[in-house]
Amino acid sequence: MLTVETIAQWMNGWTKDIKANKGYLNELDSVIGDGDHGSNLARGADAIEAALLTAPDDVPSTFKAVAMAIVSKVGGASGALYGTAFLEMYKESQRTTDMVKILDKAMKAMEKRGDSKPGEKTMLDVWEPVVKAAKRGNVTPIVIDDAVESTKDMKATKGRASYVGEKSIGHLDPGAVSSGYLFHNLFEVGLVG
Amino acid sequence: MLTVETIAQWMNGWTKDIKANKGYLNELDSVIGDGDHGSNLARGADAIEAALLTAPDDVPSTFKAVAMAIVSKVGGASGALYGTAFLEMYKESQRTTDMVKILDKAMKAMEKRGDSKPGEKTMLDVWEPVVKAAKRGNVTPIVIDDAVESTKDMKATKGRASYVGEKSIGHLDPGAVSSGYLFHNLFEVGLVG
Amino acid sequence: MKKIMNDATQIVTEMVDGMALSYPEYVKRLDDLLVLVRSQEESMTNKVGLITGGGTGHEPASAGYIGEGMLSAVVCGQIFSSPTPDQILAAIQTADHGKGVFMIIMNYSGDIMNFDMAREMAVMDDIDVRFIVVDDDIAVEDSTYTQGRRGVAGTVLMEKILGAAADSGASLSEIEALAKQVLPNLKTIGVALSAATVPEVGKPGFTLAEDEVEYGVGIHSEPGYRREEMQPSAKLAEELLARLNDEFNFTPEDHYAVLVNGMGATPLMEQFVFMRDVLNQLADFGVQADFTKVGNFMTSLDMAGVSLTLLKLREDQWLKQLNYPVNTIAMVRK
Amino acid sequence: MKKIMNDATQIVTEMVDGMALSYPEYVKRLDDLLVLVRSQEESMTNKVGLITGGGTGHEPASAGYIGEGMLSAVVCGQIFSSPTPDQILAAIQTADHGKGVFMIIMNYSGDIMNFDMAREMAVMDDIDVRFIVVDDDIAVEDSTYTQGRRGVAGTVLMEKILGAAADSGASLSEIEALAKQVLPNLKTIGVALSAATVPEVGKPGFTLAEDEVEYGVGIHSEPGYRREEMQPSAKLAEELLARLNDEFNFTPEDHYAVLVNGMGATPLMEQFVFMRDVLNQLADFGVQADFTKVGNFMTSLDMAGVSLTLLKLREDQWLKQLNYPVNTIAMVRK
Ligand SMILES: Nc1ncnc2c1ncn2[C@@H]1O[C@H](COP(=O)(O)OP(=O)(O)O)[C@@H](O)[C@H]1O
Ligand SMILES: Nc1ncnc2c1ncn2[C@@H]1O[C@H](COP(=O)(O)OP(=O)(O)O)[C@@H](O)[C@H]1O
Ligand SMILES: [Mg+2]
Ligand SMILES: [Mg+2]
Ligand SMILES: [Mg+2]
Ligand SMILES: [Mg+2]
Repeated sequence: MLTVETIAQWMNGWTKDIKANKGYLNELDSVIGDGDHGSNLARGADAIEAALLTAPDDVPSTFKAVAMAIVSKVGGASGALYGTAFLEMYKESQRTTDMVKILDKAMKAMEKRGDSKPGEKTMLDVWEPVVKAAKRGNVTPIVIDDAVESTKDMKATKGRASYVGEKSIGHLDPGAVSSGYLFHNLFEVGLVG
Repeated sequence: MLTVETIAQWMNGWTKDIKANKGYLNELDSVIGDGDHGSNLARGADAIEAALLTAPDDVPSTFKAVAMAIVSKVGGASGALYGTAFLEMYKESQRTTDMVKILDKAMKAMEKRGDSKPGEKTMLDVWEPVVKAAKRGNVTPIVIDDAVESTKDMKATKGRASYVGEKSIGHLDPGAVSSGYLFHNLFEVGLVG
Repeated sequence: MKKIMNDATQIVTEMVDGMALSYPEYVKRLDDLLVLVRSQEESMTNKVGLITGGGTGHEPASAGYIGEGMLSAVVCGQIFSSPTPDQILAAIQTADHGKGVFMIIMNYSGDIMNFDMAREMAVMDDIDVRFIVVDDDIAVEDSTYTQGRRGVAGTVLMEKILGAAADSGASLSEIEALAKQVLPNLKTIGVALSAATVPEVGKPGFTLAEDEVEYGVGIHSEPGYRREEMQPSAKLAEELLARLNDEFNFTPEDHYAVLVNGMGATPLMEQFVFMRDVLNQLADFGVQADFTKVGNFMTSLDMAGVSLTLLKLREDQWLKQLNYPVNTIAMVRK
Repeated sequence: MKKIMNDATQIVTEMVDGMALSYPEYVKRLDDLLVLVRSQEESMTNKVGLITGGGTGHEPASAGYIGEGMLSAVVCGQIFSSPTPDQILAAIQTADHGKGVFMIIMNYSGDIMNFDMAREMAVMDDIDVRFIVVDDDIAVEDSTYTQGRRGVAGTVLMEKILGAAADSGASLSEIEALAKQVLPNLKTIGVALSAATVPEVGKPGFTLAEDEVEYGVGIHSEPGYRREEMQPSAKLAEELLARLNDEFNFTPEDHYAVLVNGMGATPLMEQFVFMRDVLNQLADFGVQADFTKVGNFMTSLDMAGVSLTLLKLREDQWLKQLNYPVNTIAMVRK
């Protein structure tokens, strides 16, 4: 159930994964981008943890606290995208407690922010199949991993990775990997399935 | 005898030695100075050779042509010092054809220009013993070589080499070496002995 | 990696403080933010605010161009990393003097998204915000299959022109129109002799052999279009001008502004030698260089190399704006 | 060695041409000489001429400081090599507008001798020539057993002050007296992270390990006084300020001009971090920094490192002269 606690659990799992894999995310980004995706998110992870220490009152303000932590600390493309996603979750959670609906709205906001759609080798290539699966109620770790893996063979046409063009083929998208962590943790706390 | 031809012979020998040892002079200078003594003099050598192609009328104007070539092409400490020496030879050769007297005057002008005296690990440590020997009529290649060698154990207190202080001990002074070439060639054309 | 710093994670904050401490007559830091704003507030009264920002590591860009006749405020991100929207919003708020704010954004997806978020927030504050996305780097193919061309050193000329217009009292719409007019005439191409080392990363973004150069490299060590043996300066100039000619199609009597930009570690001596070759070759094309500048304007940390920017002067006004009085840390003109 | 150039033996000539081509409003080349002179001739009428020169490789010094309120002409030697007397004489002749010429010489034996020869020649032309020998580098022991201290980045502040005085109509004797007053209050000390590579030599003047710095290095890769492990910026500042304090004996309420000078390959970002540490530490001494500048003023080709110059402002007039309007390629102030 969507509560202040489950969100906090979800987030703490995600930030732990980000911090444990900071170097790996940087490495992935240095192959097709500018090598800072892990550092960017690690700054955000610290900020999210700090923000959740003083537990917010309700679900929307929990999303808002996370969004603000990301918006003010991450920077880069991923800061804007994840920030936009959580700001949208904040807004939508005032209307519904249906996590799938909330995720769907968040994804749409990200697409608009990034002026992009699935297939461009970005984090959206994880969001789209996972949200689709969530609608059908069949999210599994394998669905998530497959989505992450699917970015490997794509050619980047958005973000910094688009500068390397063809050369981006054969490498995972760093944002897809960090979104993979996000959904694995969401699955583990039972908010999607 | 001091003639346009003997001076030209002397100079051509000197410039040949300089150009053949450009790298060596640079190396010597890079140990205790700034590594350009060979390059500086090589520029002058080319200019001297060019100036002497159109043979000057008389001895003074030969010295003047050499002086001007040095003054306008060498630069650095050695340009000023050798330039001063040949300018003085130009002046003095209007009064006398005695090469020893001419050298003595040139040396004094250099001491004044450099505000230095023998013993400071400079080219003057070659000029002084050689001019002294010339006065007595006993210049030999050995006298010249000994003078050059004598700079090895000296500590530099003038010129760039003075910045390295104690560390200059154990290395030949590049200006002393190039003055050694000057006197070897002067001896060979028979202008001193 | 050997760098003069205390802590790689604090280098941007300490640099911002260093700028404010060294040049209080030009810039001051906004609270605890990584935002530098113009000290001479009176000079902004009744004028459109002009802001820019992005990752740092390009000094003197962009904070070095804050001052009368140029920028109102600059948002400093982490090194090579877009700043966050809350900081951009603060810059917008401080730059607004009732006439709205114009944002000069360099074309990187992170910057675009973060400036866009900030703009949305500012609109809620009833601040009129417009922007231009500078994409002068012709090294990257401009197609729908990429993020488009990058913003590089030409941005400085854009800032100069718009700064002059803002200072002369142009409205927000006029500035927007001017920016759109100038943009397609502004092109840059660079060549790298070595890559930059980001302090937190600790090693260069790529490695070139002792006798190699790479054409078309970006200002964040993005890969270029060709790597080859090092060439004499005149040949480098020829290659870069050939690429620019593909874009402009030089015609005798064309008028251009020419900017040679050092990437950070390349001495001015080499930049001047390169500019000599560029100007001689432009003269061979019969092209007029009416405005020429050489120096480190938009660097990439300790990268070695240069970029060459041409701005085709379609309007006489643009030359006047380039020469318009300016008073900033890195650019002063009476 | 990888450098943007065509021919190592022509690099100085090509640079001089590059400067004259890029900035005709500031400088023009004198005939076939390696002498750059002020373009705005009217601005020199009835004023004492101010010239300097020396080896090149220190750009923007010194030709970047030619212009109203600063230098009249600059003689460019080969890289790190004193110019020749005939060229210096030409600079003197062109800088003389009937009020005599003042030469700012940096303390290197080659420079002193060549400027001295030129002065002797000028005297034969009935030009009144005086000079100061700047020796601000405190790294070298000042004793009768050495050539004395070297002239380094402090020279730029000397040029700024004397330039202001000359522009204000000071006589040759007044300028000479001013230079002599300023000199003992001007001190510099540097630290190198890597040495410069002279193009014709092709390899660095010395080599430092990846974790080493050398204190007190000159601007021609002359050795310094100590080599040690790389330190954080604040520690480097502490070391250099300690040396300067030995000379000045800082007292609360002392007033200083502070110049942080990049050696060529050190990014502005690092220079600003360093200046922040310097200013914070000077504040701890209770010392006032009334004039502060950060940037590449007197470089050493592609050397990495910084120098720190302090000028004790004994006279209010000096601060006014530092802030006096100036219009040159590398320094402009309204
Ligand atoms: N326009 C975009 N739309 C969607 N995702 C994007 C876009 N641009 C970048 N991304 C995502 O952001 C990730 C890079 O984030 P990060 O490295 O933190 O930012 P930056 O690219 O600014 O350095 C990419 O791997 C990709 O997943
Ligand atoms: N003050 C001086 N008096 C006499 N000789 C000097 C003096 N200074 C330098 N020299 C001589 O000049 C030589 C260096 O010449 P060079 O390398 O061409 O000039 P620079 O030192 O300007 O680079 C020294 O080896 C020394 O013999
Ligand atoms: Mg990145
Ligand atoms: Mg030398
Ligand atoms: Mg980034
Ligand atoms: Mg020399």
